Amino acid sequence: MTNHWNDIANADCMIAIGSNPVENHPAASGWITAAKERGAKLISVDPRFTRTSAIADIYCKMRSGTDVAFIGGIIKYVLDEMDQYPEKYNMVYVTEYTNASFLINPDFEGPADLDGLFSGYDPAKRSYDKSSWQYQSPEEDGTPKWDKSLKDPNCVFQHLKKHFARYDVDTVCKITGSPKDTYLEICKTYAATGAPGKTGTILYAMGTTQHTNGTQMIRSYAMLQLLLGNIGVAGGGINALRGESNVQGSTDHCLLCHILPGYLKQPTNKDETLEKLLERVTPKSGDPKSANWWQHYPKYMVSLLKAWYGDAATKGNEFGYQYLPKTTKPYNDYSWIGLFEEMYAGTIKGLMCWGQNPAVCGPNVKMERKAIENLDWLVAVDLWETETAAIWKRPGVDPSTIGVEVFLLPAAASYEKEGSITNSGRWAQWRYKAIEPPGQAKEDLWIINKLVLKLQELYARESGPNAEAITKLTWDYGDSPSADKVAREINGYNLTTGKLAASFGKLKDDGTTSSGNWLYCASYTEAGNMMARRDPSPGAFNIGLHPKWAWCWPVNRRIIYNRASVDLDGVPWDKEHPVIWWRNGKWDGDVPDGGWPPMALDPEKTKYPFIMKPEGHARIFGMGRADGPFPEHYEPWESPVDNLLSGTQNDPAFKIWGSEMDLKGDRDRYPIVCTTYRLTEHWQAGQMTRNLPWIVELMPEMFVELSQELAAEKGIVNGGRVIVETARGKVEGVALVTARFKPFQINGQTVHQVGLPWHWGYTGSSTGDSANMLTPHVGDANTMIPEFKAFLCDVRRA
Amino acid sequence: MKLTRRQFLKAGTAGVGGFTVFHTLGWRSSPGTSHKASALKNKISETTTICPYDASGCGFIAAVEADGMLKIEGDPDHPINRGAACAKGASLAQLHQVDGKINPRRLQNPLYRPPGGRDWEVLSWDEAIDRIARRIKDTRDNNWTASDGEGYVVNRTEGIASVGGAALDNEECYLLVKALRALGLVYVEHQARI
Amino acid sequence: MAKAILYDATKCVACRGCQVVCKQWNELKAEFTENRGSYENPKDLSPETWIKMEFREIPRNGSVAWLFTRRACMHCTDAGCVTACPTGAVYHHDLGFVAYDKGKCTGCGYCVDFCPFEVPQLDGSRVTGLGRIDKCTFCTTHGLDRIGNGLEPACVKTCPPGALIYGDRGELVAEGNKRVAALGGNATLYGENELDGLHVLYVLTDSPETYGLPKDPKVSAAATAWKDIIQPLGWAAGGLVAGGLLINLIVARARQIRAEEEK
Amino acid sequence: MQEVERYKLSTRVLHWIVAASFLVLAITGLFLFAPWFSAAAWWGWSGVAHRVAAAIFVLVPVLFVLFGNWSRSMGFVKEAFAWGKDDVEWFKAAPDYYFGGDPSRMPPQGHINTGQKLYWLTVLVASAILLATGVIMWFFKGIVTAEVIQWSIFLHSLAFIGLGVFFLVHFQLSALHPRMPESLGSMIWGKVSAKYAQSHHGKWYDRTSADQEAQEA
Repeated sequence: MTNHWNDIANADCMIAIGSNPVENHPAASGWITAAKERGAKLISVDPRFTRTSAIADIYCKMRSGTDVAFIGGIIKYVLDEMDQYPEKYNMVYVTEYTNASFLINPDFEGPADLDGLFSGYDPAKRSYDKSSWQYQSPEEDGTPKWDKSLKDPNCVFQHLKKHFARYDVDTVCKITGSPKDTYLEICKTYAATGAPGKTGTILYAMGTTQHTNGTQMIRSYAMLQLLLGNIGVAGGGINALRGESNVQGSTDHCLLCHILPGYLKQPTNKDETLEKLLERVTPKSGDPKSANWWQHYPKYMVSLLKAWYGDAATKGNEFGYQYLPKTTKPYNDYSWIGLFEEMYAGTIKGLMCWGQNPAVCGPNVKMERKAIENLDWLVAVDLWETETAAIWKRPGVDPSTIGVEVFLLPAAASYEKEGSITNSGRWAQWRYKAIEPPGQAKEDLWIINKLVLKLQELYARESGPNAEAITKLTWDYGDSPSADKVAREINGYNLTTGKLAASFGKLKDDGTTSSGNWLYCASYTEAGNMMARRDPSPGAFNIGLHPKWAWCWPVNRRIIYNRASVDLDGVPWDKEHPVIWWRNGKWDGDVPDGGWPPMALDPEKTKYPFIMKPEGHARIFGMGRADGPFPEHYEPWESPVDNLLSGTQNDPAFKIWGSEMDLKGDRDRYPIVCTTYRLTEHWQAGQMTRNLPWIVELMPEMFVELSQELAAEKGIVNGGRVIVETARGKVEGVALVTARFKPFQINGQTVHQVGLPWHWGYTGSSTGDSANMLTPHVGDANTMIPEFKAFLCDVRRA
Repeated sequence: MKLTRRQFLKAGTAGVGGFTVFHTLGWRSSPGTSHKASALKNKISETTTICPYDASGCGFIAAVEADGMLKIEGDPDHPINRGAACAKGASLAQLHQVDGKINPRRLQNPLYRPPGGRDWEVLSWDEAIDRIARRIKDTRDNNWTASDGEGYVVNRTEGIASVGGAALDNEECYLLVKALRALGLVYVEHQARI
Repeated sequence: MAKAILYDATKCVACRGCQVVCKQWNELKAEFTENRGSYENPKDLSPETWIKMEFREIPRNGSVAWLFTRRACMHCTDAGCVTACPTGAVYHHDLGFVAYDKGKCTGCGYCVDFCPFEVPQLDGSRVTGLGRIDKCTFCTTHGLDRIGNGLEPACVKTCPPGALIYGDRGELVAEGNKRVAALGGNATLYGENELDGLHVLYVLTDSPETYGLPKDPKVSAAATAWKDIIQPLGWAAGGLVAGGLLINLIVARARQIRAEEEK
Repeated sequence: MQEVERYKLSTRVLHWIVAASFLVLAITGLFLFAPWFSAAAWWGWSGVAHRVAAAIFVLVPVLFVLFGNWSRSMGFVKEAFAWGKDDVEWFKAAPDYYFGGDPSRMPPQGHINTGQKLYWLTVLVASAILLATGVIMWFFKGIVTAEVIQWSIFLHSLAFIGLGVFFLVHFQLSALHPRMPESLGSMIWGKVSAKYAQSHHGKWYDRTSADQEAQEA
């Protein structure tokens, strides 16, 4: 989230799209109610009428996977209005804070010219040469080439208009299946937040990310928000409502193939030396007004290496850089889908699962279960006997034929240990141990520590390849590590004074500071554990920042990009809900995104507000993406219809894998759209709820939701049993026939959609079929996040 | 005495206004150090915690009695949930305890299933750690890539993968990533991808 | 001063935190349930389930509306259960709501029979009549008394969207009427006058029947008859006859003795 | 002293079974009238006792009727409905008599006197009501409407009051009253003295002694 939960209350309008906050974040959704009490409108966009829709002011159905078309139509509506009524919009914001005015390489062409593709596409590689997607070279003084009147045909704004000109309301509704009048009402309602001082927020989640073009969907949200001046302001932002208690923290600490703690890049084979790596990844800007925050990259990287290798990390040995593994393949090949493809192929021999249950949660689990079966050994650390650990017990297999050796280690639950977790709003909060774990169960911290100590012992005794990477690793946590000590290490130290580092601004690239994660630098200072603070006062301007409650990254900034919340004089666009305010020569309010003075007041010292981009401006034109600088509507990999907008049916840049279990269904055999989702009552792969009697009572069984129309067609009765089948597999569940699902009219064709919760599996108190038996093994072109949300199925009575 | 021992789960600060927006509420400030505060009776421990389900970050208070009885309710001082709890949050105590006893589904010992085995065997921690460390070392060393096909030094193993972390604390995630990268793992993934 | 709960159906999102937190606070067990083609479960209230959320789909404005309703004890002023309860086990708490003292319960089940909302449920054998009867006590169960300790009921505290408010009934009636007026249309405040005033008030967007609530609930005359006729009549008749018999015995004996003496 | 058989063994057995079950029913039912007894309800076990006793109270007489002497059983039932002029006389004389007045003014009575007949009638009618409403309350919950259950509860209670009150009278007159010294014994041993029979149930005594004489002759 660019903003945070409490801040939703400041919004004038909220769109929940690709998310179902009321069901999946029920308690924090109280802030949606709070906004509604102030008169804010809630818009729910979902293929299925949910509990969020139930309290929404406007509900609009939308076929799964058509977000780019849906938002593209709103963007077109806004752009058209900007022509006619620019006074209704914050044109200063668009011109000064975004790259709308930047001039693009004249060679650039887009889908309007190239039948759905951008210039530079290589169909054989399914990838783009992005050289035409660049800004024109800057002026000599470093100032970008731009046209602040937004009229130059090569400027981003004009490209944008051309791009979205095709997304008229009729076309959009033919693609999405939304009712036109409702859709227009949404355009009108949400566009109203473009007025200076009005704010709208977009709340999204896995309904957006889990598509082959999910990243572009999110970009369409971000672009809409930038056009409406809704980023950086209170009650605005684009807010990813994250699904696990610490998925934000685990992402920040980068338990991901492509990054190291603090979103530093995982080195590739060509980053042969630390210097080469830093050269590649540290962005440069010739523009004196650009803060270009990532220029500090070397400080963060060296401090990380110092935290990991301590005294063994010296200038002479590149601070231990060579101890780190390097990758060869494109990074996405190491990500989830690629990982399981390799496991299926037999490359991966051993797997450790830390509170994760791939046999239920992975895409195409029929294939991924088979892959797990191929392992030599598996270590599962969990509270429960997960489906993954019990892979050899799964229905239809003979345990004696399954060779994988399994270690199942009992872990402590959240309140049986101490430590911090980071919520969706980036608040890192400390929690305490309330009770001893049952029996021999132990904290994961204890388990990791024991394992590493044992491995250090083994490598010290027996050595092995790159053994020093292990033996030299700073590992001084004793027999039973304290979370407190680790939290200090994450924050980092000034190694000269031995004091905790005050903030990442103090980190250095010369080896005199350490920080396990620069983003968390300032979370634990000499003043104490900031994450454990419990002062609930709302803080400056009474907009619910709660600056003294726990701690949030970066540097306790509660709303990021907040320097875009003020005009060029430092005065808030919305004086009722100011985030920061330049008064008496300083910023009041939230921790500003850099303390430089406002742009109009001190042109010498000022910096652009979007400090994380080398150009200092938010990117409406995003040249970093794999599949185009603008979002373009493509159909899901499996779709019941042809792409109405172009001859390019699918996102052209996502990777298609080729194992014999990576099957694709065709629309003749599988004509119905299928989607998966979560319930209020259950959580993720289900072990954490399917073993709690009170929860099982509420939602005892796997079910399938379908429309009354489809049920009538197929002779399915409410409460009966139904089978859903895709090219990959089939599942059975209770039929929940509901008026909350309605067939879509897609370009004159009736398209049905069904939905299933994905919480069930074959172990635990409540068992049932896993919806992921159905899902395909393809993922997003940029992130490789799997397509869980739109695929094709058929439905019949069991 | 049962009557008073219930007081730990404090009344909502919001009162009749219920879920009033902070603009009108006027938060009372509480001391910054009150995290482990106010055991009302010596038989009670009272601890603040954060919900382990979705990423709202709701605050809870866990209260344990001398006989081990556990109850967990929303923390009324917490700015996000203000004492509230959804069905999952309200069930938190059952992660540990069902009807006053340890949840029978909880794992309480390291378990081992040999290749082809039909059942779990109980292991001691020492045995489990020894054996797992041995598997990791053997697999790592036997599947070591010192340099890749393009001639670059890469020092990695593709023989081992690790998944998971969103259910762990930050400190655990950090130690885990530190250990995994030191071991040379490149197949490191977790819930954030899916 | 009477207290009450205001339930605002326009805010409720049916997260069912109330259902679970009620079980935690009152130490109630989970029930075995099945999916019956609905999100709703358990099937009905029981001694182990004192509150449950009901889900209803109705057509509205060409689309659908998903209505959520709280089903639990209404804490009536004119309460069939209190009237019918022969032993006073079910009684009106000083704060107006209907509390329940399990120690006085004989298990007769009249509260089950006389509740116009069919709230108390007997869970047990129909043949023996043995089993438990239980219902919402407004969190005043002995040993688990929140109200007496100055806390709000567990369900109110847990409600994330603030669809439940606890407070003085008079104030809540005013608040409810304000909300209903703001909603307009068919919006109703249920419970202001029903059964002389319920201590659970409902802000509804539509008629009570749409939400499955009886339009004009009444306590059966039979309940009143029991308390007002049967019990007094029983004691009067019993007392009179017993008294008469005693006098008869004394007189008869005295006269008989005299007669014998005379003989 | 000469004795007359007043009650056959089977009659006495039936009486005491019914009496015992009635006592259980009455006491367990009485808890509902006496809140301070509620603890004695034993968390509903009193309800079980009530049901068991009810079954005995109903089934045992039915079995007696079914497997016993049909005409004799019907004779008992008919007795309750056989009313005549003597009964009016009895009502006139009874108050004084039962308060210890001159016994000679009592008209002669049959096997059971008018008062006993009235009680017997009450037993039959009230039992029928109790039976019907009891069955509804026990077995028909959820089948009939709540109203029917509710009014069944009312009638059941009403019938109990009638029967219970009369039972007190019955108890006093048969067990405590100085005028009825042999009444209790007769239901235990089955016999009364001829003198007692003559004075209390003259018509019956005359008829039975006439029968006896006829047999002897």
